[in-house]
Amino acid sequence: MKKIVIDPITRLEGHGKILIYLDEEGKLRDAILQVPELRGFEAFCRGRRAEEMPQITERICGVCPEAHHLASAKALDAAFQAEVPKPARLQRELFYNTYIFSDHLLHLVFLGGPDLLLPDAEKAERNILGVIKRFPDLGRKVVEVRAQAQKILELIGGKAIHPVFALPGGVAKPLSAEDRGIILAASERMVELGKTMIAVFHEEILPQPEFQSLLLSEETWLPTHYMGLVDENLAPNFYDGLVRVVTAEGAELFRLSGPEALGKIAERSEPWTYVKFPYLTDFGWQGLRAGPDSGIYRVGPLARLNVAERMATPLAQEEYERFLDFFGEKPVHATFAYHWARLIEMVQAAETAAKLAKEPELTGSTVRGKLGAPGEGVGVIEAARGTLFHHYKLDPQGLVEYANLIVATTHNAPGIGLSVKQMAAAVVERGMPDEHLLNRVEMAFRAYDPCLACATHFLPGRLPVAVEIYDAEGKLLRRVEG
Amino acid sequence: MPEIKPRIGVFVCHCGKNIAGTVDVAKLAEAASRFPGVVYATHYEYMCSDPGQALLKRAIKEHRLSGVVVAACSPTMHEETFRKAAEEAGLNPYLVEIANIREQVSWVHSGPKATEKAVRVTRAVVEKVWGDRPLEPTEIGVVRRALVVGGGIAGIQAALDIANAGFEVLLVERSPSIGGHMAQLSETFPTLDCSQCILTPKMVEVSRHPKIRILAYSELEEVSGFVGNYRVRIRKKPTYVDPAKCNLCGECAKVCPVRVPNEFDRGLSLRSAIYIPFPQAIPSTYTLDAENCLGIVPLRCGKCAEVCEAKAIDFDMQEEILEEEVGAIVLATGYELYPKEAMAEYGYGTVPDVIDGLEFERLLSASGPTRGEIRRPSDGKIPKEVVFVQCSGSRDPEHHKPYCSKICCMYTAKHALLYRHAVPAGQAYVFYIDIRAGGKDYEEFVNRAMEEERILYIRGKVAKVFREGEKVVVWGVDTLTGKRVEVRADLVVLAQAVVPSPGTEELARKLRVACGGEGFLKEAHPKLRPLEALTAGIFLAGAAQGPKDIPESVAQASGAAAKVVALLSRPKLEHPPEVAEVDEELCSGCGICAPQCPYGAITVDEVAHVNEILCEGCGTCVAACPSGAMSFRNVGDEQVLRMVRAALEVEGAGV
Amino acid sequence: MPEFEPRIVAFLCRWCAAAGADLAGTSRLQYPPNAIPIRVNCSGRVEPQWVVEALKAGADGVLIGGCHPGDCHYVVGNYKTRRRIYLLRRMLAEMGIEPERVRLEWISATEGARFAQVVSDFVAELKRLGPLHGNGGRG
Amino acid sequence: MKLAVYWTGSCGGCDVSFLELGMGLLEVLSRVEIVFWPALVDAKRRDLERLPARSVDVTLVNGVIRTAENKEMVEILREKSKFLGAYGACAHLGGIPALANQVNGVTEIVFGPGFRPGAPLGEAAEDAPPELLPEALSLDEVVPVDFVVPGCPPPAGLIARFFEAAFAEAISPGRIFAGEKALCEECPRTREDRRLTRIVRPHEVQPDPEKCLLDQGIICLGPVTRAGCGAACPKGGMPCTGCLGPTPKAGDPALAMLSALASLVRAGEEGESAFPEENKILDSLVDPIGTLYKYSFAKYGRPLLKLARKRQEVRA
Repeated sequence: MKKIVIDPITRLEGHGKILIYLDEEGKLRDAILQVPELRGFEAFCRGRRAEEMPQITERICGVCPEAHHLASAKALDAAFQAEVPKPARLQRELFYNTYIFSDHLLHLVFLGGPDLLLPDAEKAERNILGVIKRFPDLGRKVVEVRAQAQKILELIGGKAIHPVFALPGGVAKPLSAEDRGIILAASERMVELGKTMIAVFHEEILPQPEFQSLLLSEETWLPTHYMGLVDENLAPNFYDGLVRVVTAEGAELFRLSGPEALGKIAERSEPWTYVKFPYLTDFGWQGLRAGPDSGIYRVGPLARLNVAERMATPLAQEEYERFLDFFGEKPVHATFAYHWARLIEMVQAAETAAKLAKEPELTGSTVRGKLGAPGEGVGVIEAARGTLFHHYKLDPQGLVEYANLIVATTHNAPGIGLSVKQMAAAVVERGMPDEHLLNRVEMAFRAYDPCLACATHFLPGRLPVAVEIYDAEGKLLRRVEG
Repeated sequence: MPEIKPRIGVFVCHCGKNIAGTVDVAKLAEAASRFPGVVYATHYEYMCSDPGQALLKRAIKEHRLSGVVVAACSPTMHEETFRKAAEEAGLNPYLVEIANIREQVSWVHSGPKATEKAVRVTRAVVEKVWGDRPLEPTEIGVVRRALVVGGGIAGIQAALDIANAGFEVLLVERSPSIGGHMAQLSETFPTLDCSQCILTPKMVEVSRHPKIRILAYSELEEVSGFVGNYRVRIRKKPTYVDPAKCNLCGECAKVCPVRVPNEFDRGLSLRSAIYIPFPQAIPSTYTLDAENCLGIVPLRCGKCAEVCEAKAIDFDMQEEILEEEVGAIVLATGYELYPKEAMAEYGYGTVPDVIDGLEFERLLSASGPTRGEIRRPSDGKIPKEVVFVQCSGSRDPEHHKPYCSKICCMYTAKHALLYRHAVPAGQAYVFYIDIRAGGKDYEEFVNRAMEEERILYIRGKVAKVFREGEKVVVWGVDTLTGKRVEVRADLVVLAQAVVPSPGTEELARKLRVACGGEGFLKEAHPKLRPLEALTAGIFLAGAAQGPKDIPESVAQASGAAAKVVALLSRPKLEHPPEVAEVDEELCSGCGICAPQCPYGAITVDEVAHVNEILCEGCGTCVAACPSGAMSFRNVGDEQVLRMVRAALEVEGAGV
Repeated sequence: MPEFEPRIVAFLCRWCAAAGADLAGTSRLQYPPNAIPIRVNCSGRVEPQWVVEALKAGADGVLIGGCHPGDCHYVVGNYKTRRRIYLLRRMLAEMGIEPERVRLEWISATEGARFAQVVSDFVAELKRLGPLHGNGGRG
Repeated sequence: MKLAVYWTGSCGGCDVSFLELGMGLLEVLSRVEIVFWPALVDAKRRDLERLPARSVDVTLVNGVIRTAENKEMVEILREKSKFLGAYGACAHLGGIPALANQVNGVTEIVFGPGFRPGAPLGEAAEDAPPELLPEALSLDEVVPVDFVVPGCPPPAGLIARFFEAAFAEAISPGRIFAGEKALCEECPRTREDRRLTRIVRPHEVQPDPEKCLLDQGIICLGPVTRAGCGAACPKGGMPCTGCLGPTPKAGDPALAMLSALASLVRAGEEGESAFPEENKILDSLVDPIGTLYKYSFAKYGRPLLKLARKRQEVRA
């Protein structure tokens, strides 16, 4: 028998290893994504000062620290029964939309982008350097605008990476008028770049037959349920809203608040990876497979566009319509549509940021809400990669007693695994895999822009965990319910 | 630590049998010879003896030793001895350390364990010497002048003692004349000799003393610098009278149209705007008090100048600011009495015939407003019944001052007796909590008063004092009989609590001197350094440091003066070099060190600075410094940690 | 195996505790030899890092001897130390090390007997606690 | 210049931090040959293993050493590199993930008692995910480290400083690319009343924007932490938590700061009567380990923790 190992999976945040097993005839027997990292955040979050959580948990992921920072702050708002004053909320939302923009841009150009912009480039070329070589003007513009977006994050967050500004019930300090000036200018550049990126997408990427086949081919079509936050108009909202789940057929399964939605998710774990597999309790665990009757669901850009009925801003709405026309189905199950969805979201985020930057109360001086006694709280937010839950219990001193986090990539772990297997099967079909074809497997993977750093913070929460331990012959030795 | 390999010598002392009887000195020396950094180790019967020291010196030369450890008795015994010896042999004395294996080993332990501990102790000290650097004592010059603040009896005494030792003295007094409260007193206990009679000669001596410069009507503005090198700014208010010309004829006062309460008589008499506080005032000159004068610029009156034949009056006189340098400062700012306003329950301030002790002194004084006849303020009648209230405002933590004012028992007894002499038919009552008469002949004096059949001592507190017609009614309780007492008196004299004179705290701030809870100046150590402030070069005298009577004030003043003289007589100020120092390359100026220092030795700008003269070497700031920029000479962290590790090393035992 | 002999490092203020130790000597008071004295100018010079380094380097306990409150030769050094040790002991406890292993005692120059007593008590307590280094306190 | 960048137990923030160079990054990228950088280019472990020894000029490792695999990888990288540096707080000091050292048996807590990582059903044992090391370690506990680019993540200014030195081939061994002085040096806040009359937590007060946070009772590690970030957090209204690591002579930053804080409590108005009040203030410093050892627990807190563990074993 034969085994192929891709290690490490490159151009994604965190660690991953793909194992592809072939039988004697060289047919695919199995393919798995293994996450070999584990840090154990929920363990050492216990006993920490509550107000430190936004800063501690953001170290789960340095690509989306903003998401953890604010999900944590929202959990603390709830735990202290605090009303967040308008100026503080505006700071947070402006900051957050800027992050979504910046993060999506990072992926589109630096991480996943090379796959799209340079589909057939050699390994050494298939990266940001290659992109800059091939599209020098775009490259520079992207770097420039991203720097300005980061400036916004820095002005509000104190630091661009691993910000420090969010506190239970508000933010650290009011925003000055001159800061707003800088932010306003930067946010407009963001919108411009959004337009440019749409143009580039339609000129350079979408027309590629290669990409079209990726978008539409069987091997990337994965019917699952989808989860995401929506506002009262059922448009995607990254910072706040209700958790909506639509089934593989596109029916609404539920629309619930964070704490309620959390009750509808269970997690399954396997000994061969440090990532757990969540599933919807309404369907239960039907094994690691897709389909309308499976409990497996996906989150992230594609999922958000699938649970939404419209976008929140004009430019994004335009592109959203083109997107739906192209596929002619909803939900869109094409895994590679994640890239396109990401682009659409990036535009909405830029437009929203530009709008918020004009809000008069943004520079208001009341940035701290009154805090009640410390208790329990859930915070839910849409990270770039999908829905993110923080759930804390605090002791009377305001120290963390219990913490559980379900992050985007964890929700997607089953989906990612399946996409990898699909692609592996297809690749193997076409004879012995070479570097190039193997990259296809990774592409399936990178479509999710998975953040394995996020996924590997793991410790058990209230959620039921099942562990099965097998011997060499594959006989089940014992089953542990966590 | 140092790059060059150290050459340390270890000398183990037998101290006869004292050490050798318990510790195996040969084994110790042998083990020491194997310590890292040690090139020579030996043992000898009495290291402190001349041959012992000779042995030490020889070894230093022969073995070119870079450091010495003497394993012997407590460093308090012979550290000096061996450091001197080493110095004579050309080795910097700060490279010599003692390992205490007598008091802390041989005398308290026995058996092989004693030897093992001796080895560990010695091993640790060797590590210290390894890290020691040669040091030189810090030297700094001394300005051979002293400043005395306050011209009361304490200040006068201190000034005279310092001046008589041959040093210049600046004597700064806030009011127009020196003399202080003592000048206001009639007689003094327990001898009942006249206060003026014993004070005036001293005042004159001061005024005549070639080494003393009196700056009356002046106040201390600002102080900078440090021990031996203080810079002071003194503000001299204009008196508008040239003392050199004024012949005290007094014509000016006669023609002056102004009348204001006379401070010297505690307001029991009036004075003119141009006045002399009291006839024997020093400097002996009139003073024009501009606040009450009808006006100098533009000149409104000028009568005084017209009548002054000596032409001593100069309306153009300006305020002066004097910049002076002094090596030491004596603070003798004295006391004041607890103010009227605070004593409403005793009718003080509202009932005219309720007065305080000093007012009564003025009534008794021959030179006072009543020429020594006791007449009460309200109507000038001679009081037939007088109530004296002790502890008025003292020993009353709930409402007033918690402490005992110390002098009241004595002066009240004096007042009662003097009243009886002046008014043979009069009746005196004294309310007291208990009598505190510690002091030479004090008890006897109080007994005299108590035995007087017309002085009635009532043990108890006064509850209330109020006016009723011509009488002042005093309600109290006799705690011995438990009966309520009512006295319908003509005059009530309150022995008011003693408090620091106004402005003491402000002055203390200027001088970086601490004040105690009650505002009295704080001494460096309540037992061992009662004459000094914590700030080096600043000394305390008299009641400014706490309630005191005259003999105590004088004694403390002379003590402080002696310390000043000792300080000013030193050719240079030598300061031990084992102090804190700042590595300016590492210091961020965070300033955490500064508040750690009780001596104000640390100042902080971009970085911290340690004044080596002021630093007493406790090292508290070093331990507090988070960045490690502050270090301690010859007690570095690395040094101590090496000592610790060495002391704990298994092989360290070597036995 | 021989009885466990705890190892102690004792940081002693030269003005009080060290003088007290000397007095214990001149009075010939016998006490266990487990404590190795290190003389410092003031207990205020003692740094938490010294204490921890001593524990790491093989000590089973650390004794700090300072002047009684109000008697500090440098007026307030002992107060700073008290607070440092108070907080350090809390930190040690959170790490799972018995705070009893670090002891701050006020010992005046006249308290020779007290010094001897303090050392004896400390040794007894450390024997009760057992070796910090799990190997008879040696290393 | 041949450059390798690798992450061990990392959040990825260190990799992203290079982007903070903005246009400067393009300049840098144009001057280096990236031989290995999982976050940015496609090169696999095999490619790395093929490289001859010391063929990589400079390697930057970010992340805590958490698994056996992390250890293997950095050992390989050490062998392949002329200069190997710790990049970011995790590699430098252990970072926040090293707070896990306070917890015993992470995987057990994660996946329930009896859990052992294993291979997929019926596959070779080698396909099991790597075992966790008993403790999270800083890089220098595993391989010799030539230099450090500190921070969580390293600030752009310091990254630039590093590349300058690297291109000039002027990386002095043991160099830490940050200020020698403490953060206070570059903090704009004014320091007046250097004493702690109370200790408050950032969410409990809205601090004065001009005054030193420590003076306002908020625990700020600025005085013990290297300068180099421009005092970003204090400027943002939040205290420094020490990500750039201790100043050269501070030693254990937590204990150094502990000493400073305790010394400042009511400094100047001490006395036996004040003891209870002082203790109350000191007690209000909750979670001293998480607060004072936030990033440095692996490097500085671990030795003591080891002793504690031994004690527990002995007692058990």
